[in-house]
Amino acid sequence: MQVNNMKVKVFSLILVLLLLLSVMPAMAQEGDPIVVGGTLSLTGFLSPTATLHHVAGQAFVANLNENGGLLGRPVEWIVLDDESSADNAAALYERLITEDEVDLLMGPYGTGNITAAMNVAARYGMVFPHHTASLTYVYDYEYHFPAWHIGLNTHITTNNILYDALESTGTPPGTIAIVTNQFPGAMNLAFGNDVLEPGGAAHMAEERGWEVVLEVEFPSGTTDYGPIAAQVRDADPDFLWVGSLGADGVNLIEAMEALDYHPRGQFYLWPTPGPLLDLGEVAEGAFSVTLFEEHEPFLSNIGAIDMVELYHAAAEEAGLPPSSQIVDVQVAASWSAWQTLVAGVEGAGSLDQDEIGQWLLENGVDTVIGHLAFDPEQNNFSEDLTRIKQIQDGKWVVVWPAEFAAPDAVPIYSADAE
Amino acid sequence: MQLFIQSLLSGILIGGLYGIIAVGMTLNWGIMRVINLAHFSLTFLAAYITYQFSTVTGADPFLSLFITLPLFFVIGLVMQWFFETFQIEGFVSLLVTFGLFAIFESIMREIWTADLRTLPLDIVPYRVESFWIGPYALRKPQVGVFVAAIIVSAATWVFLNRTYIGKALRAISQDRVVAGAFGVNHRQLALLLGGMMGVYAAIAGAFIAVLFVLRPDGTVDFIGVIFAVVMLGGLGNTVGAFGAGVIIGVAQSLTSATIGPGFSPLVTFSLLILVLLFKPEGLFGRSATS
Amino acid sequence: MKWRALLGFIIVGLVLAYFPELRDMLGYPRYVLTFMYFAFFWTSLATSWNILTGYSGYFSFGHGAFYGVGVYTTAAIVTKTELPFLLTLPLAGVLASLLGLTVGFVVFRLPQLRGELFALLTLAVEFVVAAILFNLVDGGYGLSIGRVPYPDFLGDFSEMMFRLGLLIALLTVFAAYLVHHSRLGRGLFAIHDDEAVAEGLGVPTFRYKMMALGLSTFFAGLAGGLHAVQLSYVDIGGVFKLTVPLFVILMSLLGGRRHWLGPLIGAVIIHTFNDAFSDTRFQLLNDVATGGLLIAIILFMPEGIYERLRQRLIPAATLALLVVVIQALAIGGRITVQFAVMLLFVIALLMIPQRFYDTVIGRFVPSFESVKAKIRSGAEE
Amino acid sequence: MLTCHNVIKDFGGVRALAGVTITVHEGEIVGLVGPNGSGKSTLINNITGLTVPTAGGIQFLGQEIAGNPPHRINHMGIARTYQIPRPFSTMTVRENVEISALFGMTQGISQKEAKQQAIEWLDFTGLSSYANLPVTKLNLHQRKFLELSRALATKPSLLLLDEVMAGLNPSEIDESVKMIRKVHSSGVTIVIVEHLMRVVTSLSTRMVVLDQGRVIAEGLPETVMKDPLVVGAYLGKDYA
Repeated sequence: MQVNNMKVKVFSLILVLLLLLSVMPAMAQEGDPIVVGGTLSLTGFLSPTATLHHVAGQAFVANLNENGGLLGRPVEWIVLDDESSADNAAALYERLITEDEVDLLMGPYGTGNITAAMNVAARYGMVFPHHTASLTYVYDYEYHFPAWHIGLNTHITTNNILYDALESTGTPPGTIAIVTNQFPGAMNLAFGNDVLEPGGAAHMAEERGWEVVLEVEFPSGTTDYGPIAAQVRDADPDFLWVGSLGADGVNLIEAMEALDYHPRGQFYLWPTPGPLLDLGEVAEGAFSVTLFEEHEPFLSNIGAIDMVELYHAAAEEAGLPPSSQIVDVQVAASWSAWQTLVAGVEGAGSLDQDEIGQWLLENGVDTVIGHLAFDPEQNNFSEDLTRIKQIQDGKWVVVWPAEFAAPDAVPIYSADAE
Repeated sequence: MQLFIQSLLSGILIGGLYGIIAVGMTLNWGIMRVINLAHFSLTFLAAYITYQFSTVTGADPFLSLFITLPLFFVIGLVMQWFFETFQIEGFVSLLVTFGLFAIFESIMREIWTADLRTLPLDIVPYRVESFWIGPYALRKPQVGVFVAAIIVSAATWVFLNRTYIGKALRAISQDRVVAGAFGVNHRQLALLLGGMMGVYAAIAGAFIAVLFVLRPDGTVDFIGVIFAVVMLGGLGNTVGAFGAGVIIGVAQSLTSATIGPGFSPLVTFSLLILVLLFKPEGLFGRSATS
Repeated sequence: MKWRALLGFIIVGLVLAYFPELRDMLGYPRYVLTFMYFAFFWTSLATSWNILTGYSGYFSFGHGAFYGVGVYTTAAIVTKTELPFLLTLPLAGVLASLLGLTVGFVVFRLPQLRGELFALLTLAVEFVVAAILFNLVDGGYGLSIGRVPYPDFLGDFSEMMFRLGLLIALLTVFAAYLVHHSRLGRGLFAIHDDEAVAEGLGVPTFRYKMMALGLSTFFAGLAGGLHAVQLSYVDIGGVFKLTVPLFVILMSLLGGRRHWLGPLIGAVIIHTFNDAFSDTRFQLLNDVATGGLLIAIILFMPEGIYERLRQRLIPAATLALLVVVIQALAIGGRITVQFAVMLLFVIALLMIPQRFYDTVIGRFVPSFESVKAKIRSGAEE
Repeated sequence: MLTCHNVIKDFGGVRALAGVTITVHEGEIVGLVGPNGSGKSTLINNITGLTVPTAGGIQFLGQEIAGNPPHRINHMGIARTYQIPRPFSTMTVRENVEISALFGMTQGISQKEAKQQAIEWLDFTGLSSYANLPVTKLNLHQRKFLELSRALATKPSLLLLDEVMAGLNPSEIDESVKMIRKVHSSGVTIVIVEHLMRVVTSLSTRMVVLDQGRVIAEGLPETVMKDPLVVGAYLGKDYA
């Protein structure tokens, strides 16, 4: 028994030693650079798109440093991998703030991660720019700055923009089918939420007198889209609204094509751009949302030409597939979040979080996706900057609202088409 | 009614895909007692290589089988050699192959990035084409994988039940020591079986490259379903794996078309639980006892 | 014996609970509290898993189901009612436990469901629970908990999480300790070795398995309930991911399944690795190291670190201390990275075959067995 | 003290026990013999609750025990050993015995007492010098004695011994015989299944012969061994 006790004692001694060692203050790394900290989902189910944000952010920071950095100091971006999981994201932001003592934060990718990380930023009063959050109604923190600027009531406004585009053709749909991934942001856009006024694709369509003939929700990880495609074909709506993300759109289009069914009009919420374009002819005419495309008037926005050039080079170097080397909404949102951060720091002239936050709230910021105003009354969102794009002749072009449309581009849709 | 029959057909065909992935798993598990999670990784690695081959050369993805079949025979053989050398089987194999699984995934991510990869339609136009029976569509690549699954599972069954080597393999699965006493060289046969697993992974991989948008962690969409198929079919029973694949494919498809796609995992795994509780040897029995 | 242990646990608990107060004095960053909360969380999960699996040998792959039920219980109640979240924690534990007992009631009556089949069944249970919660509670929107109110005496948010995490971890480990040293534990070990023989010798196996499962799932639910608050945003994909059961298994295997301390050791080590290598520059290393470590442990150290340490305490500790000193003197950088690198060394040292210690180290440094023998002979004289 | 009444056990389509009726009285040593496959082990499994009879009843001390879980039957006072020893492989010799002391009929005793009793039982069977070794260090003979110690530590009133001597050399057999007599003289009723006729006939106070799941003879050893049915069962019909 004595032996046993000694064993336990020696053992606990070692454990305590190790623990003490682990909490010794990390050697402070005094240095010149301004450190920006953030996580991205570089592994796990969010990683396909997060990879684009990683490449875009690196390109932005490299460019920033080449042009004199921030407040005359170079900028260093620490990116940690949150493995597509909200609990990791929250913990790592805690680490970035309190251990690495980063000067500034950049948001992660993905609604869940952003929501979790924002709560941490709020606890420490850190300015929190972020690029892809879609649950607008839960973000009540005063210093969060959404670059995915879709308005508080995105479930109403975004659908209205789309439906206006359809009506502008003079042949709007009479019936509509809603198919959506059961992903929080997509569900919000499809069916609204129970916090704000009613909205969502289905509700807004009904308000216009269109009949909703089919509602299907499918979980992430669905491998067989055949039955969903068959239901769409049977319902044969005038317009198909798909709350898709990632590869969902491709899978559904292919499944419908195999049934020899071609929707008269179709909308895909957040497709990864590449694979949909790879479908060629089959995806022609598909609508989607965007905040930026590589043509006027977007190219006139501040920094847009630089972004396009820099991103092309960076994406090619990173070995992304060719279709992911063009700038679309993901990259532009990332870029504008970085622009927001930089503008805030330069406007405030310091790294004080309150000064940066207040400056941004007062002034807003001009970015590659246009002017972002931050209205505390609307959870720091303001106008919905969503534009509608369409695949025309194998390329994404913005078609609506008219003042943002590519030269000569108009929405092409007819409920009577064959 | 038309929706019902169309979904039924689509479920049957997708069952072929489940079957062809499950054949490799079930043999490894039933005969070598190795629960090989890395089989999923091999399948996806083969899919990525198929993708790479096709996009670089512009050739039909199935031509890549000339490369992947021998390559994966060797990879499977090496893997089995590793299992044999360290006597990895049963529960331990599940953990060891999970380690391999993680390593394979990070290698794939390193080479092909986490971004989505898909074969352009102009290389594989038949991906969205169908055979038609009246108003019902049978998607060509799904028909392909269905036929391949029948051939693979049937050929393997014949191999196991009608050839000397196959019978020796079955003897090993029942009692290694006794089989050894009758002069069955366990090690050589195990390596051969490992090579076969690799070949199955290569075949399944080619179809996955054609049918799906690839991402390095795409394997996770299949693990649960394939386990269900393997158990339902009976360990080591290749024909059973095919049959179970079809049953689960149909169950999912019909659930998806009637109640909603969100419920199809519920149906699949409830089915698995019921089988485990009431018929743990699988619906079609184990190969060892057949 | 048990009272002394209880006292020990209380003292450890009180000392650690005071730890956040010392932040200014010790000058450690606040993140240490979060880091340790996660260590506590994983300790609770791994230890609770081990109460069933390590002791009785019933290999559960579905621990995520019970953890997930805990997470969703707290998340759903906090978002949908005014109930303070502290009250939801016991409920989270109880609901998880009820689910566990229901599964056990059916499964433990079927003698064929052992080994891989039991593992697979529990995995299927996890998928089914996820699908049910997804369709009935979550609906695809996820649950956003935000900032929950809690009593002031627990400190600020990270201090509160630290203290509650500590409490749950201590409760779980203490339960594991008690089980280990009680009739229940003895019975479970017997079931682990040979269930039929154990039953024949009077061990009420069904009841004991149910008790182990009930306890195991209760603590998993409890830990999950608290973790919901840390997550602050809860969705099915994030909660029911396969990494939860796999990490829990990996931790227990690494630390050692036969001793109540094993999972704790494993949880601390794995969490440290994960934290140290979360920097994207180490990403490939992280994946390959985790995978490789898993394989290496199973091949070369199947009984886990605790058992190895017990056998080779003195040589391993000597070498480890040497590494610590070199590390402290020579290398700067993040402390968890240092710690992780050091742990890798120690684990590598422990994996060296016994023969090596016997022939090389044994000549210069006495083995633990020989010290033990010396003490014993001294005591007898 | 134990009565099996017309016990039938089917496995699938195979009838392993075709209506066995046996009574064991207190203080006896009953030798249960029969050729391979005659149903001896099946009968033991049914008595100890490992399997449940298809039909028929088993009474122990006046209570029906068929269908009870094995641990409850053990608590009533029946213990057994296995033909191939099945020690708890991760425990030491002493811990093996402790388990049964802790959970057997004496349940409710503290772990300390259990440890004490385990040491006593190991003394009884002469294994005390191996108490702290892992069971893997024991040879077959010692493992059989460990089985015995473990069974005894549950304090049974009826002990079922399943081929305790198979595989042992002559001197070990002699030791075992002595040990069984010692156990018997401590007041335990014994049913012994054994192939070695020399041993059974010398040990048993009464013998029961099974063949193809039926009792074909019963009585004093010397009379039973001359029964033509028994000779036939063992040597083939031609010799009967």
